[in-house]
Amino acid sequence: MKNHKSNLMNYITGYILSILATLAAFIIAKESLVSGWILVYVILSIAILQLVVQAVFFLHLSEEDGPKLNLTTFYFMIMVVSILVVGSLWIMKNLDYNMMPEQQNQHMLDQYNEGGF
Amino acid sequence: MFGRLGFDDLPTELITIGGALSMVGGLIAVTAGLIYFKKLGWLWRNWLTSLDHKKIGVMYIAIAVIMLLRGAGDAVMMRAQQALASGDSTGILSSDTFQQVFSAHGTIMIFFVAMGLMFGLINLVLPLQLGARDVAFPFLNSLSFWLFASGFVLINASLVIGEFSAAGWLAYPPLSGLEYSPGVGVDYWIWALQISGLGSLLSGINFLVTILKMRAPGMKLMDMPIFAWTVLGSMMLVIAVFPILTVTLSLLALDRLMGMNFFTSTLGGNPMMYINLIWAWGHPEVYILVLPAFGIFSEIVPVFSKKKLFGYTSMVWAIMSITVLSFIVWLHHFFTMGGGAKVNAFFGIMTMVISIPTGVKVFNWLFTMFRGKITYSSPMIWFLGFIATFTIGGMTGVLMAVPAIDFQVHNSLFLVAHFHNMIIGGVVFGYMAGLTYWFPKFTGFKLHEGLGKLAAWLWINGFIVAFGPLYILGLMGATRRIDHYDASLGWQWLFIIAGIGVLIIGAGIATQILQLGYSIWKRKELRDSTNGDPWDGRTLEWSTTAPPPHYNFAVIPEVKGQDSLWTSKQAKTTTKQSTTYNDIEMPKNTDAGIKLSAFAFLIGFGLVWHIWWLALIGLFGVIIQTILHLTKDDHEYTISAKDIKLHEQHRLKGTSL
Amino acid sequence: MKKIFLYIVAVMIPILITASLIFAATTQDLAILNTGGEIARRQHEILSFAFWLSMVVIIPVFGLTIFISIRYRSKNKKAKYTPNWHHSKSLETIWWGVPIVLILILSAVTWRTSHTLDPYKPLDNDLPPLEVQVVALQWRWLFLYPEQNVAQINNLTIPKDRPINLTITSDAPMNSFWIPKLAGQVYAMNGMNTKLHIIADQAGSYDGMSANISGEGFAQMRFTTEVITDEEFDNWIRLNKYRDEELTQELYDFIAQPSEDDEVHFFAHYDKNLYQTILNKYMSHAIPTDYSNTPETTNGGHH
Amino acid sequence: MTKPHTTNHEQSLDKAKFGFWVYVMTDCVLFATLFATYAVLRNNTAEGPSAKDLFSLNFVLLETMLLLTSSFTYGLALIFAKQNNKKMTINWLTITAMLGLSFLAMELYEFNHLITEGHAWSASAFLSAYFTLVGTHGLHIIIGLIWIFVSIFRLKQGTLNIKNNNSLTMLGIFWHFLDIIWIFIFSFVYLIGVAL
Repeated sequence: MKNHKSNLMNYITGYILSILATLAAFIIAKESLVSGWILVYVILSIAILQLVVQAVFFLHLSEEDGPKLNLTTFYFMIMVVSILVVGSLWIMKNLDYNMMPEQQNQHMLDQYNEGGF
Repeated sequence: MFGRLGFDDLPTELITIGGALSMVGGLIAVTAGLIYFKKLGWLWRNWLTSLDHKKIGVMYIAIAVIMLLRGAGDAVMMRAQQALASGDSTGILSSDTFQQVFSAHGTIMIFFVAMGLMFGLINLVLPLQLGARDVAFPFLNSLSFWLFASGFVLINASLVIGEFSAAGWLAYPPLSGLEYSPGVGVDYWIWALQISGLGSLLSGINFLVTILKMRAPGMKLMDMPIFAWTVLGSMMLVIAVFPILTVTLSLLALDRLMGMNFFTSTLGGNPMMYINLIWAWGHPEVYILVLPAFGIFSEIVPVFSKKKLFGYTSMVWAIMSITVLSFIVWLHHFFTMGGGAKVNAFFGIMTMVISIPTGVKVFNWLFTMFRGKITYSSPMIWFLGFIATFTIGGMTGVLMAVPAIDFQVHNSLFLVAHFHNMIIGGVVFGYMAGLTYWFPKFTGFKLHEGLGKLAAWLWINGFIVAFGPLYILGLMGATRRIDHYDASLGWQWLFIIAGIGVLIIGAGIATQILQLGYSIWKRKELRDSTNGDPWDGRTLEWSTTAPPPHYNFAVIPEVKGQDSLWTSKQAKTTTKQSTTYNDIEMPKNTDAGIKLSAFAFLIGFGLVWHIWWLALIGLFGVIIQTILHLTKDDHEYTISAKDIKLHEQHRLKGTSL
Repeated sequence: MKKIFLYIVAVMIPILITASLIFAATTQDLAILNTGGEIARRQHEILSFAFWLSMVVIIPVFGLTIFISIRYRSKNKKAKYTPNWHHSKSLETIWWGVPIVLILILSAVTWRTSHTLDPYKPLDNDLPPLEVQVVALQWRWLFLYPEQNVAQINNLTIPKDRPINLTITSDAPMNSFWIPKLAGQVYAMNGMNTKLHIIADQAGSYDGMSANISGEGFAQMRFTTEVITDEEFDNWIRLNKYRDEELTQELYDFIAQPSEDDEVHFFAHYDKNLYQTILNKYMSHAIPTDYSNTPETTNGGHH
Repeated sequence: MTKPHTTNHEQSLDKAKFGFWVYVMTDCVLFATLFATYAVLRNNTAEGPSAKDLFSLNFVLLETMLLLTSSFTYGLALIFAKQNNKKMTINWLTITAMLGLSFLAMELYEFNHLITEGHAWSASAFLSAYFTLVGTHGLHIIIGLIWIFVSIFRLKQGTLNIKNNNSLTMLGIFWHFLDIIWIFIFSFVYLIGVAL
């Protein structure tokens, strides 16, 4: 019985934290509290935070016994996803930057410098 | 009613008519034979609906061999065309047919031959090596196979109805887009790969779980045979990159079917993204194929050198670092697209880094042979051929990893020679060695040695004759995929030599077919007298009889350390006859996989030809069949301990029940 | 005895084939090694360097393979046999270590040459570069000389010793622009500009081609690069300017249609905006549009 | 004879759960590929409207809340399932399904709205990427909903063993996973799309 109760508490905590994170991100974006790349980083950080919250409180990823295979596959997948997304964006930024016809180069250059890629 | 399908979609060129007729004729002949010998029911009950991993493995290999013949036929046509079509001569094929032929050759060889042989071998061997009764999800395994088979049917249907893609094996847009390829060819390509790719993805999940959850008690990860380690690496790659392929193909299909603009050159589409994504899948795919081949050699070399594998730990590290590194090299397939110096250099260097663990493996194999007692059975001949060709391929690979060099040899025949060095020298030689090595395990008799050695020798020499000239042609500035060239270039004699090389490889394949037939005919003489351990093996698969019973092991073996069979043979504690048997639960045969894949085929065929109602029937069929299968609980049956005991007594004596 | 003879023959045949192929290669005009310009020559130097560097590993591998496979055959009773020897720290350090060192060296070379031989990098040269715009068509090459306002199909005529700045695009599926004797290839894509900088230091004519499949006529998509002296180049322009063939937009639209005709055409004039028009055809790609100023769309869609 | 049988059964449940988790991980890669494609193409609007012009944040916030709540209510259903309380399990499952359906309805409304305004998927690369990314998530939601309905039906019918069964646990992983994917769609496509 105790287990069920703590389970319920888990879900409630997770739910509340997720709502807070969602609203925080929403308000930051809606009210334009920050802008540019900072906005991107802030919103994505909140999203990742919420991912962790749900992984812990909803998916109970931290509560595995034995060899932590679920967690290991999860980390492996995070690695793959990061390589794929960061790699693709880096490559495509480079290609775009190198191939834009002249009059657009300046615009791309600005974005390029801002983005830090 | 029938979308864009009509009577004018039947083949018109002499060669394509021949292909279509042989396809249809073969199908009719096989069916008629089965009906005549009243084997249809037997085939259905004992093979097609079977969930036994060993039978599924055999069926994978059967399809792969059929496709190898078709792929090799394509290769002969290509070489014939290029040997003839110089100057005024236009050769034997039209440009369009030639382009379909090389697109089909690449697609078939990678997706249906190499993948088929790989999944076939893994299916046959992996559960036995791990001391398991089956794979983790036997039904899923059957489904994977049937999806693969359904892709196989679809790609062969393109030979009879319509056409195949003429855009190369990876179908770069915008050439593969609607604007430049309005026909059904690219659609066939997309859906054949999509369906069989889904099967590969499911297999990846299945084998990964099998390795991580189904090892015999006592077998730690670091006790696993190296083959199992390479399969682990390979399947990690499968689950990580096949979803990328699924998405990439889907996006191309959406462009073609729904007028989206992902990879079109107008309305903001970006074809470069396709090339980026397809290689993010495509490069790891090469390692998916070659890792199990490394594993096979890591099994063969110790056995035929009668010596423990040198540097097990280093091997494992090498495998895992290759697995991870292969994710961060994909850009080297498009240095020439014009990315910046930094991004090119980064991916180039990462590519070179992979050669370090690969080189380590080569040295470990050589030092396994060092101070051993080497017998040169045909698997070892394949191994020596592998070392020679793969090392050269590795070297040319490192050369091409330098962007400044790649600009000069990319898209040339030098590149073609390089990747055939890797795929034939690495993958094919490995799988052929594996097939020869494990053949007696599943049939109870060995393949004929003399013919086997001859076949290996023909393949190796044929390979050098076929691809040596391509390196030279590449350095001379000959590009790949040309159906015609000027006589003044002086290329023709090299193409002719390359053509002769392909014929020698063809002779090798013929010898292998002869070897198989002859061995079946002489199976009594070639019988494995040891009842399951003909090579004096070291790993668990050799501890059960040949062929193994469908439950593999009557009693699941307890494992202590690496090479457990060898250790127990050395300790002379081979007490196979454990007397306490327990009930065994085995999965029931089911045709659900066939039905699901048949519906998947309808979806594919419907979408290729724009027969929407057919695709819808397929879709509903898939949904309903899935629900029906998943909500049924009754998937297993029990073999009683008594039956097993009876069976075992006969089996161990080598008599049949 | 007969068996040993058979083995020797079996091993000798592939070695002989390889040797004769290598010999055959030396008799041929290997475009990539036998270069006509600085860029291709430097690329060839790197190729040679990397080749010999990799020989440091390749030769021992082949030597070891031959030695071990003969020495430790089971028939040889004199050879040592240690069935359980499976580990040696020092040996494994060597074959992790040596390749790491080699790859470190090669990495340094790769990093440096990726920058020095970046096809986008203008060449260090005091002479003013000649600008040429290249358009891949189905299936021919169009070369535009904006400074001279002349155009050519399937022939690239350039002055010797002067840097050439190529700007490349496509009005066809993706192609790859390649003149093996002068420089490595770069892709030609619609709506995009790729760049290549070349220089030729020997007069002559060099083969050029598309290296990437672009449809049925792709194999015929070849052109000749004529390298002539500066004076010859000026004369060539001056003489041909008298011809009155003009590449109008209509004519361009005609030649942009698929054709496997590989003849050379010269145009004494062309519409100045032609290259830009070709680019614009595909250029909705990534145009930054600022919508925030238009009042009716500021607040988004749903109300 | 019964003892090895139970361990076998537990083992196979464990295998299935892990296998399903691995499948969900592959689905992550699938969405990552779609996200990467969207990120690359999001500015390629072909002179048409961009995210800023099309999306209403309030509308999407409501969608997000619906899905988040359904993820929570699914958790409650799972707790009751573990307590062997069939009725409450069915109730919470039904609520989850209703929330999921409302989410789906809002999404379809939005798609329909965009299309009737002339911003269909064929209009630009950005819209192709948007419809495909969000649509693929919607497709997954549909699969999840079918699964929930089948589960409710089987619970009522009594063919689904409510305690210690895999189907509901795996469905839970799937449903929570879809919520996590949506968080990233909400953040990246909508919030960043509109605010940047």
